[in-house]
Amino acid sequence: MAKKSLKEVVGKMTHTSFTTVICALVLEILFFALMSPHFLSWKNFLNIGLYAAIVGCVSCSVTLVNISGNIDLSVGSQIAVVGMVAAVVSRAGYGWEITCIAALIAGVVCGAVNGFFITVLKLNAFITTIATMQSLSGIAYLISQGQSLPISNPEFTFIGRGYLVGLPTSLWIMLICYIIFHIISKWTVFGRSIYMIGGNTQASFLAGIKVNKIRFELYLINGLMCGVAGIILSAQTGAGMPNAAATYNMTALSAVILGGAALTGGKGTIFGTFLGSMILAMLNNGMTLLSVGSYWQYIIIGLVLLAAVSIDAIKGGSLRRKI
Amino acid sequence: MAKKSLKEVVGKMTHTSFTTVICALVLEILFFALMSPHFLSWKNFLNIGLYAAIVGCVSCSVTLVNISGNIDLSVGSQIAVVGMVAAVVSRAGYGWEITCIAALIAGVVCGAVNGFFITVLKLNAFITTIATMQSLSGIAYLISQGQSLPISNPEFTFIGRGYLVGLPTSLWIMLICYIIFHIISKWTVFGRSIYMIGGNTQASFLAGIKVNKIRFELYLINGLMCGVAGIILSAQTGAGMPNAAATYNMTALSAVILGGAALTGGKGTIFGTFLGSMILAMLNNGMTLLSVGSYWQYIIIGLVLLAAVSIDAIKGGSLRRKI
Amino acid sequence: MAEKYMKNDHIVSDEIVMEAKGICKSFPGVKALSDVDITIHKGEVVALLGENGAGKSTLIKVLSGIYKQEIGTVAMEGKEMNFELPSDATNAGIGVIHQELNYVSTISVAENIFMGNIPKKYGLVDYKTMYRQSKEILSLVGLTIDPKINIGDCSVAQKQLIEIAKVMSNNAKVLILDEPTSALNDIEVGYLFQLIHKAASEGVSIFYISHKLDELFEVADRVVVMRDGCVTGQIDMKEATNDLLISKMVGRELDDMYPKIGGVVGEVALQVENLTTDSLKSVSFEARNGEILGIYGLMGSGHQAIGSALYGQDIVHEGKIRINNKNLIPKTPLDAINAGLAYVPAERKTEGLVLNQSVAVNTMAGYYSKSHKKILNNRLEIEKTKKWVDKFSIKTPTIDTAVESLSGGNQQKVILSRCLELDPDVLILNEPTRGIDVGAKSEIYRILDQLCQEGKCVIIITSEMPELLAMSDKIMVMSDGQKSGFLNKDEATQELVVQYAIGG
Amino acid sequence: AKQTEDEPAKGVGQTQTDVNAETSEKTQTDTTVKNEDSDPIKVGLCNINEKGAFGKLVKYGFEQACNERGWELVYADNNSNGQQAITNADTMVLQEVDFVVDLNVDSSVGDMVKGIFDEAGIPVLAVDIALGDAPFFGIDSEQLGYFNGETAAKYIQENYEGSVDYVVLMTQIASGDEVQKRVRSSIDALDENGIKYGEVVEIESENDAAISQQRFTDFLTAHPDAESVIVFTINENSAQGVYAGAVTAGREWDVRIFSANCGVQFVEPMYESAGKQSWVCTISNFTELYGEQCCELIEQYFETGTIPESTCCKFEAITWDNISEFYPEGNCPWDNFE
Ligand SMILES: Nc1ncnc2c1ncn2[C@@H]1O[C@H](COP(=O)(O)OP(=O)(O)OP(=O)(O)O)[C@@H](O)[C@H]1O
Ligand SMILES: Nc1ncnc2c1ncn2[C@@H]1O[C@H](COP(=O)(O)OP(=O)(O)OP(=O)(O)O)[C@@H](O)[C@H]1O
Ligand SMILES: [Mg+2]
Ligand SMILES: [Mg+2]
Repeated sequence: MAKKSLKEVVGKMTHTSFTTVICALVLEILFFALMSPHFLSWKNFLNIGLYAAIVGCVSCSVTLVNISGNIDLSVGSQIAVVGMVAAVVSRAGYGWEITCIAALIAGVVCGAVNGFFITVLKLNAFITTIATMQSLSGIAYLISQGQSLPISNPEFTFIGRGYLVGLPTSLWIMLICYIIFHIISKWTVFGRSIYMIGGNTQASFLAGIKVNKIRFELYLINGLMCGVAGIILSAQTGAGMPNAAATYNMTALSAVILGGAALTGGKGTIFGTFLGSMILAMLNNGMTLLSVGSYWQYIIIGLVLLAAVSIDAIKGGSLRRKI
Repeated sequence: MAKKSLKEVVGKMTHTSFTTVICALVLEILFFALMSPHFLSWKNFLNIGLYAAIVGCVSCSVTLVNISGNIDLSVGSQIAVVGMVAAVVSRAGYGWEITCIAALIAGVVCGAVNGFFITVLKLNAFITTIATMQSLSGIAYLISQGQSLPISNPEFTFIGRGYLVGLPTSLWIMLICYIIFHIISKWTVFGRSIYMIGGNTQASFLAGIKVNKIRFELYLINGLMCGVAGIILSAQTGAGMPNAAATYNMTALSAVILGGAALTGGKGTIFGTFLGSMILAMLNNGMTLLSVGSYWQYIIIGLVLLAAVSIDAIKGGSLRRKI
Repeated sequence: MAEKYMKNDHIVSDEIVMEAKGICKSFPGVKALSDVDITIHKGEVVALLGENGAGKSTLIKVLSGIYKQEIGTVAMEGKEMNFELPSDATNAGIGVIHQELNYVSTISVAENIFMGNIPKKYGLVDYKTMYRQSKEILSLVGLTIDPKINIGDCSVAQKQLIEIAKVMSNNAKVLILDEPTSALNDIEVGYLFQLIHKAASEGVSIFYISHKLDELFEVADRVVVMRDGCVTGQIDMKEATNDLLISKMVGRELDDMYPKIGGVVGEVALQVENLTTDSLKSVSFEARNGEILGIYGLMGSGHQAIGSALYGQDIVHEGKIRINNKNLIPKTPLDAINAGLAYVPAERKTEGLVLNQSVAVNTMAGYYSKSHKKILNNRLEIEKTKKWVDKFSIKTPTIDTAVESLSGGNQQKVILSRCLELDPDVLILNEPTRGIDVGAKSEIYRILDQLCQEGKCVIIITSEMPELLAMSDKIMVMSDGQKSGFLNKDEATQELVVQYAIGG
Repeated sequence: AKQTEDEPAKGVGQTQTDVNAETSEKTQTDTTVKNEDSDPIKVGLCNINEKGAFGKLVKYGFEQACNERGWELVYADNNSNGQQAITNADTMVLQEVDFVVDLNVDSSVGDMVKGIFDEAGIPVLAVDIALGDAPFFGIDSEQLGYFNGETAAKYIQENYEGSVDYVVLMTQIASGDEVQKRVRSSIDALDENGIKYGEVVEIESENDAAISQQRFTDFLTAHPDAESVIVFTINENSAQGVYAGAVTAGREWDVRIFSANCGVQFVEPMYESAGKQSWVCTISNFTELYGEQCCELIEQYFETGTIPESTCCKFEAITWDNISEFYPEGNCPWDNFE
């Protein structure tokens, strides 16, 4: 692409409303850097990246699902199922490759279930994924009979805890996912079609876009990314835990919203989501460094989310809008 | 109203698609009656009613919120806050009246917060209530530093488990709520306006309906009903528990969906929601009688929800629809 | 009138390009098409004419693979077609502009043009080519906008033109245009007709649907008239007259399209002084009882903003509004209603009606708001709704029928009923007959005239010149957010109005 | 996400007892003792939840014990939800059980649950969390914490010459103050054994390994100098997280973990590493034996009409030295689950 002047770039940013989230990020960094001497260290940066990876990976595909005008509230449960499958397979003595493949397949199967109901039976995505959220969570418990299952294969746990070329493996995975999804969303016909479907499903259908196929594929991809996230989670903690992933739903969705995607579809960027997930990860990390109690963390995360969307809304003239 | 022939009534029912949910209810009752000798007893019927009361009360107002085309994902957290407030006030030695009033005020305040962001700043309801869900839940924990607070005032706990004229007080409260909300939705201009706003906000606004006011009031009412539910919950359990209410979000929403309301607004009935909440309450009760473990319950509730909406969708020709 | 368009002088060959036989299609409760036969020749422009709900849109949706006919065949160049998806029809060389605009407001103009057909290079989107080609395509319809901007920032007319450009550029063998001009002004319509003539002379066959009869004389070679899902007649355009078309279409003679008796001019009902909003600059005018004031303007001239500003939709920065000698700046539609205003919005489906609610509910919506009643009154509701259904002969099975299943004209009458139930002093109608068939149109004009006779103040905001000239007692012309001209009925001519409208 | 998980807690105001000691005998108000010749005895079990190893082991233990005795087990899952606990109590009454064992969700709802059973005249045994004035069986958090502290003190004396940099307590506030004694009273033991330590830091685990891991890693980042950190965790989940966090930070050996509860999460890696891991000890209360121990109490009730007011379950510090004695490889209770 041609070179762009700073003004153009900033203009584009303002337009796509990254400003709010970038300001928030900068303020956040300044605040925590002032409050904690450990915040601005390389080591801590790696920590943030390490733990951002799980939500980071899944928020990539959640962004696309949201851009397409759909939603997936079952990612937490999918991650739990994947983690349990990984644990069971690994404990059965299979190597890390088979474990990963099995986990990814489990993720894709979960995604296919959602996709089936949403694109074949044309159920409302919200309702479908509320239902699968419950069912899949039950299945995760069922797989292990409620137990947490330790995974001891060091090659597998390396995915979560190991380092490659100076960076944690899981951070690499997250970065690669963001890059891939950025390319998908900006530079592929598939990606552009997602925006079109989200913006106007009927028009896209009439223009010959295979709406159902793309939606189904999006749920498969989302399942796959839950697979990746589930692998990282169980590799990091060294166990498959049926109840560990419950919060990821909301965190991934919050990252996407902070990143400026419209839940009504047609709008959103992977880069925005990346910024959103960084805000949340740093918030988590900074508050722990400052020993902020966990209730306060809930309150603050909610407030940050509200503040970010409120600022965007007020900038967009919401106060003057009559309805 | 004029008398209606059976055919008309049934026709109307079929139209508003109560058939699926009524069939489901009948099948469910038959199944559990066959499987457990205890199911079809008066005492068990009362147990079901007791259990259903909390979700029942809050699902009334959630139905209206959904009909208006909005959503509230924070009811669980609101109920938790209300329960904690009730506990704190009761433990400070105030009588049941003051406790109830304080609890209801707490609920209305929670509702007002949601209403403010949604109708004044015009934020997306989904995003707002995701955020307040987290913040309010944090606040519920903060009130007691995370602890549960027992309530010993017998007049207060009477609301939960006492009997009035042969029925449990909380069952009475639920029935009255259903009747009031049925009347609101069918017989008042306010109720009519809710359907219109949900059907087409812009057109309703242009027809002179005070869209924002009604939406705001709906969140207040929803907060109030969270207050009622929170009172019943803490009176039934004899405690304010910051973490007890997490599941009510999904259960209330599931009841509304089973009852045939469209999350996109404009469609739904209080009677449908009543049936939906009965299905869920009986499911819970029946499965407990059959000693079904909680994760099977998750799986089954998810499947019932999927089955119900799938049947409705297939009847509506979803399989033939192209997008 | 004819001089504003290019002459219809292309040659039609005998070669049949598309042929549909015995098409039947029903929706629950409606037989939308029964046994329809239609053919089109190479280079021919066939107009489809019919009342609202006659089945025109349904027919073209069958032809373009959106609906599947229950019985009947569609053949192209002698080969039977079996379209499963709209894209099958596109691939077979059928290009469609639908009645409802089909664009994605959140993406660029270029991507909208290339939707479903994005150019690729090395497997990735080739933005450069896309933007370059978009510019060329846009220039076809005289648009010079930047293809990178979001289409959501374009006006309705621009969107319509973009859609036309997009379909025209696809080298289709058969073009179908379903009411493409309902949002266009005369100049833009001129562009469109040039394009149609050019395409036809290059051998493209065109189905053209419009409720504006005068247009048909400009473009069509042949008119196929439909009524109640059947083809009721085919007329060669050379032999057609206005009256013939109308009588074929509505099944009876329509003696007077624009019944205009007029009322006794009375008091000033509405006085506007220096009204300034985001899109209006210090506009002043007055409207009297017993009179119809017509407001005209080109796209973006602010003529529609007058309606929304008076009705409390827009924020008024400055100015005075007097309704029946009471000063008031309405902040919401309800304020306006309480002050004695009623408003028929331009977009029937998105602004006017709650489609899934019944005729009665829609009719009574304003009444309850204005009367501050809290409890519904079933008996009153039935009584009042029945009154309007009878008065305007609204065609609906029952008053409990959802308005979505009514035809456009009847829907418009429901909105009118809702407004008149308010017993307003001033009635403002924004595009009162957009997309409505001539029969229904004439009925609405009759209603407006009757209101005028009853001494009401009526304002119509319109972009339809014949309607403006025939119905208005006074005409205000807008340009660039300002009043650019004010004419009495007797001095108004089309030329003069256009001259004011383009700012002259 | 924050639930009172598989966390046994002893209610406020319980008198402390020694291991397996039976202090004052308590006579139940209702002395109708089941006639064993007629229908089989029906024992109701309201389990805390089945979302963790704890609940599964409890259920498993009761199934075994009741089977052996030919008793009918009526089972319900409280699902960590106060309202469900109440409903389940009602359901137990409906099913006319002869005796109920209730693993309460939260001591604050105990009075209400107990009231329901009292009204129906059904005797109750509370397990791990107090249930009004019902007789109690289970773990004594304070004692457990103290015991864990003593074990750690010994370890510190042997390995760190009696002095460590930090003590971290992984809490789970949602379970109430009483349960927190399971980590907090370990400090008392350290003090009484003359252990020197720097700062004591409490970190909330939210009963989630991933959260514990993240927060503990952040702790290590904030304390780069710490070379000897003793961690007491409230359960296995948080220990799992702390352990993973230490490994991830590359500082496994700056940390030693002493946890509560013993299940597959502790035992397997222990065998895997042949004892060479920084998660050195867990206090097991042998959940799988709860069923047997409770059924013995129930038998005692049916014979005598009384039951001790408080009975402590047995517990043991499991380390590499004794693991094969209590949890032989391949023959642990969970190995018998299908
Ligand atoms: N999707 C649908 N579901 C049910 N009925 C429909 C549907 N689409 C059209 N109809 C009905 O089929 C009939 C034909 O409608 P169609 O839209 O083809 O009319 P039209 O001639 O295009 O009218 P207009 O001039 O108003 O555009 C009408 O009675 C209409 O109500
Ligand atoms: N809310 C607004 N803020 C800023 N500019 C506006 C706003 N609304 C309209 N405009 C601008 O004001 C001008 C007049 O707009 P308006 O929609 O009133 O035109 P119109 O006469 O109705 O034209 P059309 O034929 O497109 O319907 C346009 O240039 C438009 O872009
Ligand atoms: Mg049409
Ligand atoms: Mg306009």
